[in-house]
Amino acid sequence: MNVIIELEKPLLELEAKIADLKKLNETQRVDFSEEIAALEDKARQLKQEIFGNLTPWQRVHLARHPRRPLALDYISALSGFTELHGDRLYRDDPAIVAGYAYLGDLPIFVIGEQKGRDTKDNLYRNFGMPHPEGYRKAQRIMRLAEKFHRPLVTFIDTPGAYPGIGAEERGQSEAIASALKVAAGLRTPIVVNVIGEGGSGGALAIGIGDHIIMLQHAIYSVASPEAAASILWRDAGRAEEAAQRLRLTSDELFEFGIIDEIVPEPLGGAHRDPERIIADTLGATRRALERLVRLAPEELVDRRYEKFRRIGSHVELAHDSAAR
Amino acid sequence: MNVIIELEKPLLELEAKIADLKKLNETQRVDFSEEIAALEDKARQLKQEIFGNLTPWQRVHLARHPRRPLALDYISALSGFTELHGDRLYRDDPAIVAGYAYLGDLPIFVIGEQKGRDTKDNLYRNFGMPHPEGYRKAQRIMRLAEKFHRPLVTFIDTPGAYPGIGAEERGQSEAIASALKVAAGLRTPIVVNVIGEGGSGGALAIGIGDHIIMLQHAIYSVASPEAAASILWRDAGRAEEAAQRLRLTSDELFEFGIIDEIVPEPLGGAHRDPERIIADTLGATRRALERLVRLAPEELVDRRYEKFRRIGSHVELAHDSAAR
Amino acid sequence: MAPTPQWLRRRTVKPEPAGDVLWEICRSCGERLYKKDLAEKLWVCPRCGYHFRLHALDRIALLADGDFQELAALLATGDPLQWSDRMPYAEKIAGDRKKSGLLEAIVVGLCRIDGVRVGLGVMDFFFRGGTMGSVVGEKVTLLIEEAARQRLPVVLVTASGGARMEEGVIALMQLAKTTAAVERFSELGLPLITVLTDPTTGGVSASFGFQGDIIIAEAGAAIGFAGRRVIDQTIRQKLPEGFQSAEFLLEHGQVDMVVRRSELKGVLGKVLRFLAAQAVPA
Amino acid sequence: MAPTPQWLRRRTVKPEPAGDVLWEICRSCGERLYKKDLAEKLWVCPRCGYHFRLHALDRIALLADGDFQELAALLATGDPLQWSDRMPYAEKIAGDRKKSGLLEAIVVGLCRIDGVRVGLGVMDFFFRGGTMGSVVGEKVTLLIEEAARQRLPVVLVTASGGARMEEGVIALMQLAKTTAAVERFSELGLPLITVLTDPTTGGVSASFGFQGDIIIAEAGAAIGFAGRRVIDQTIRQKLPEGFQSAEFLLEHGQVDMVVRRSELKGVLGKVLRFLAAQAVPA
Ligand SMILES: [Zn+2]
Ligand SMILES: [Zn+2]
Repeated sequence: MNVIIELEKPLLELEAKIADLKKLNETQRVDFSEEIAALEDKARQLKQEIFGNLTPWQRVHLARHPRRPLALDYISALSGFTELHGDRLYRDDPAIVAGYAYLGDLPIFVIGEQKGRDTKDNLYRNFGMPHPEGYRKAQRIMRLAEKFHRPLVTFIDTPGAYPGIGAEERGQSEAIASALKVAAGLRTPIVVNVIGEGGSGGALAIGIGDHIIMLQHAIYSVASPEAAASILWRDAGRAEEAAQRLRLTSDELFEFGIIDEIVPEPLGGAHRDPERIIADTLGATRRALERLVRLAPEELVDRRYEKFRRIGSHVELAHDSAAR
Repeated sequence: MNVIIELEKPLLELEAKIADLKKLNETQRVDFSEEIAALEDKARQLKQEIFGNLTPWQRVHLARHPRRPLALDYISALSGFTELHGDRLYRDDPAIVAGYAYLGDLPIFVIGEQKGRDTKDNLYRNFGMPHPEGYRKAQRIMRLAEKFHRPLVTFIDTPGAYPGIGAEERGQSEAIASALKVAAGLRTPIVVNVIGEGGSGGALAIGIGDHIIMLQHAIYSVASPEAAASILWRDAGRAEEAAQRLRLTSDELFEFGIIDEIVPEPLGGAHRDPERIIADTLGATRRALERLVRLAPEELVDRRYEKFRRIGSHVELAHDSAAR
Repeated sequence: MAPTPQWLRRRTVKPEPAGDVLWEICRSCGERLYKKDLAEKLWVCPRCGYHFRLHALDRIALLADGDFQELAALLATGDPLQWSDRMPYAEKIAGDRKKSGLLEAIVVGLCRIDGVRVGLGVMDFFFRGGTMGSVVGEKVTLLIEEAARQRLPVVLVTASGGARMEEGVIALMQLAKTTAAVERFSELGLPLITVLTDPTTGGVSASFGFQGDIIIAEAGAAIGFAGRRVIDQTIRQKLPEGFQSAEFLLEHGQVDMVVRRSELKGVLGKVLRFLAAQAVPA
Repeated sequence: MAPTPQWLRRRTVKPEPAGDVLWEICRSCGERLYKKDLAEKLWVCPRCGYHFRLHALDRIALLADGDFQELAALLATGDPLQWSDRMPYAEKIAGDRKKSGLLEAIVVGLCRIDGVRVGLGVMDFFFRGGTMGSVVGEKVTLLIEEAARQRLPVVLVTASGGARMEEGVIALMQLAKTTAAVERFSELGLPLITVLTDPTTGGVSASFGFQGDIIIAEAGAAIGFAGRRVIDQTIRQKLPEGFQSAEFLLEHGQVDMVVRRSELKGVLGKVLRFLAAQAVPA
């Protein structure tokens, strides 16, 4: 159960009440303006109370909110999106959607990790967890973007790679490793958007780029909190603790220099104003691309190298006996 | 049943007799020299009778003779062969062997289609019929050859691609089409050897190269005679007739300009002197490579283009009503 | 369909209609259909949506805006093997020429599709089962070479039973020849779009058919390397449902999209405009 | 094993042996083995052939001819998340340093293998489960950059539980950093050979582990992305026999070869000499 749904319930009820009153106000002769103003004030306070100070665990759930805009919501907001299917090798993976579209008048290729909207859809999309064929479809699209000199825009939203038999048999290590390699050397601009959940290698597989945008309440982590807890303490139940320690929020990632830009969300999360959030995200993507398309491919790849080359945190000890 | 095995039976019996007599001659005091000479004369005549004028259908069977040297016999005769496995995607296909070795002191990559020596081995090798993963392994090896500037040497011996469900599901059209494309543009020399049976796209997938060598009694065809008969007349039983019409022998292919060089075989076929045939084939390969390695990659690819560009047979009619 | 375009009227040879002149039976649902209606519906069964196989000239009329400048129109096979079985290969060819109004199993040329100039090649299954011999290989290659010179995208619409047996290994080598042309074209950064229609098998699927940057399959088309009959005979086991259909291939990751005939021109136009749009400075 | 080489004697920190000083139990067949014998047999069980996990320094001693010039020897983690759970991350690190005699989970440097000069990196599963954090990522990158400067092939011997959780997303980004280094190295036409040993999973298998031009797996090694436990918990169905073993991966086309430890140096030397041999004029 998503903890945010519980949290936001009183707020949604209050907002429904306000909406009812507003309707009454318009249709009846009695004036409810004062009541409405008071309730709206209360709603603002409540919202602040609920969302003003979310814990990391609550933020994880906000990033996973069932009404949060998904990759295809962003992609469909582009003009003329055409989906391209398949890895040409084994299967078309519905957990990764890809194709081409226009961002304004700029022709781009897109790749997004797609979760489902309901249970049936989630089974089809495998909860946004790609199989090797998804990463291989992504590689194919990356190479098309390079061949035809179109920028690539990606949308990350996955708990991570799928821990299943077929995925291992068909080499998901190789598939991710190759996707990373293709992206690292791709001679066309790449803008990455972390829109929901960015979990492990499954996220990074479409996460190497020249400008990394993250939504304010998205998360990005070395592993989902559940997986991290399972790895660290053999106890997925301690996911909340892991969430706290992993530093997976946008402000922390910005401080670490992992991401380049944060798209602010309304208090309460992106799903409270999807249209604005989608427009803002695509706007940020577009501004980044307008800058990046001016660079020569060599410069682009060199800068991308330096960008990731810098990431790390290490010190040089005076002597190896310093270990003692 | 291989028709050559029946044909060569009296010859093999006679040769066994000669061998016996020779042994006697050495161990006994009686002198059999005259008898031996007479029998050897007879054997020569018999060989000429049997093999001097083989029909195309008999030549098909000679190319499929169970004791004919197979790809790995040639490859093992190279020094330091190391097998490299797998397409990195789905499976290692035993019908295609690949790796690297030295031809003399020249470091080369090799790819060969491998039939089995007996029933069990043939099941393992799928009778030399590759699956998509075989062609994809071949592509991987081609790219390695290009990356490390080593020539590529291939050995063709297959009835054709495998007409099975999995092979179709995993895109054998795409796999062959891509292998052809990689080979066409490969910036390193390629020498192709047709050593046994060269059937359809399954053969051509490793058949694009700069110098095409064919063993005298190998065959190379748009489809195996059985498949061609089935396609033409819906009757695989008419394979013999198809063999006759398809013009699949080395001398005919040389005349058509499809192959560049024929390695002569002893009367009776390569299996009657495997060592010499293997040495001659590798010798021809080596001479071709010594010439090819001197060309710049661009020139190599351009010449390869022209080589295949020329193949065809067409006329220009005066007017389209000429059809009437 | 639209009125006969100028380029089509210029052709002196006309196909001789086979079978019933007025009526056609749907292969899929068995419905008896009035040919004139069917032609208006782009040869798609109005009852079940079955896509009839389309003649090359009808396909060109469907895709090309206005004029179509045919290339290598007069190429004919040299019959390299001097093949003959129940009748000489030359006679088979002559018969198909009469029936189809074509000299060979493909028509290639230059035109616009939805406003974008392209090299367009369209195969015809009614001519020797759309098989590829010397002429098909040569015409595909000439088209690609001409498009490369003019820096135009290429669209190839396939319909083929594979390589043409009657031209033996020379037919097989057309896979190599056309592939070399595609590879060189591709190195120039120019796009190849292939449209796989019913049926596309053998040597054509295993060469340019699956070498497209974008691969479109027409709804319901049978696509594969080995034909169903050969597979049946070899493995003698039940084939999966929809085996080798366009939709099956989409699921198996082999094609970019499956498109209905009525939408094909629009989809092609969209793809072509996208690939032709002002690119990032290279 | 050979007598301790000079480079190894130079190291001031020595590992503190864990468990029984004299005896070791084979994980596979249960045999009780005398440690000194086992070391002579390269830590391969003489009874069942089980390959024990090897310490990085032992692996280097096994592979390097004579001297090994260590690079970036004194790099230590900056603890970017200031992580602490049952104890501070810094303390865990200190503990592993004592036990292993290493400052981190990888040792990198330059040496010769069977006569060929290479950049060699060897991971150590006994240090934090061979996990990759900032230091492993940085040392792999520095090694590849140095090898690129000197135009040497690189050999990376992996043994890793994946990315290091205690460094969070910064650990994840080491996949990107090392990949970028491999990609640039690869563009120079230089070879990367990876040797996947028991176990190689997660972030290391999904980055440089599977980016080798030639990928060698050590016999019996467990190799995969997701760990067995995670898969068990997620899908709750029986895993195929040999799942994620080196031999399983060979069958599934994922690795070039499976090599026994006793043959590893010879095989590496052969591959390296082949790739270093006089090439065709480029
Ligand atoms: Zn119908
Ligand atoms: Zn044991």
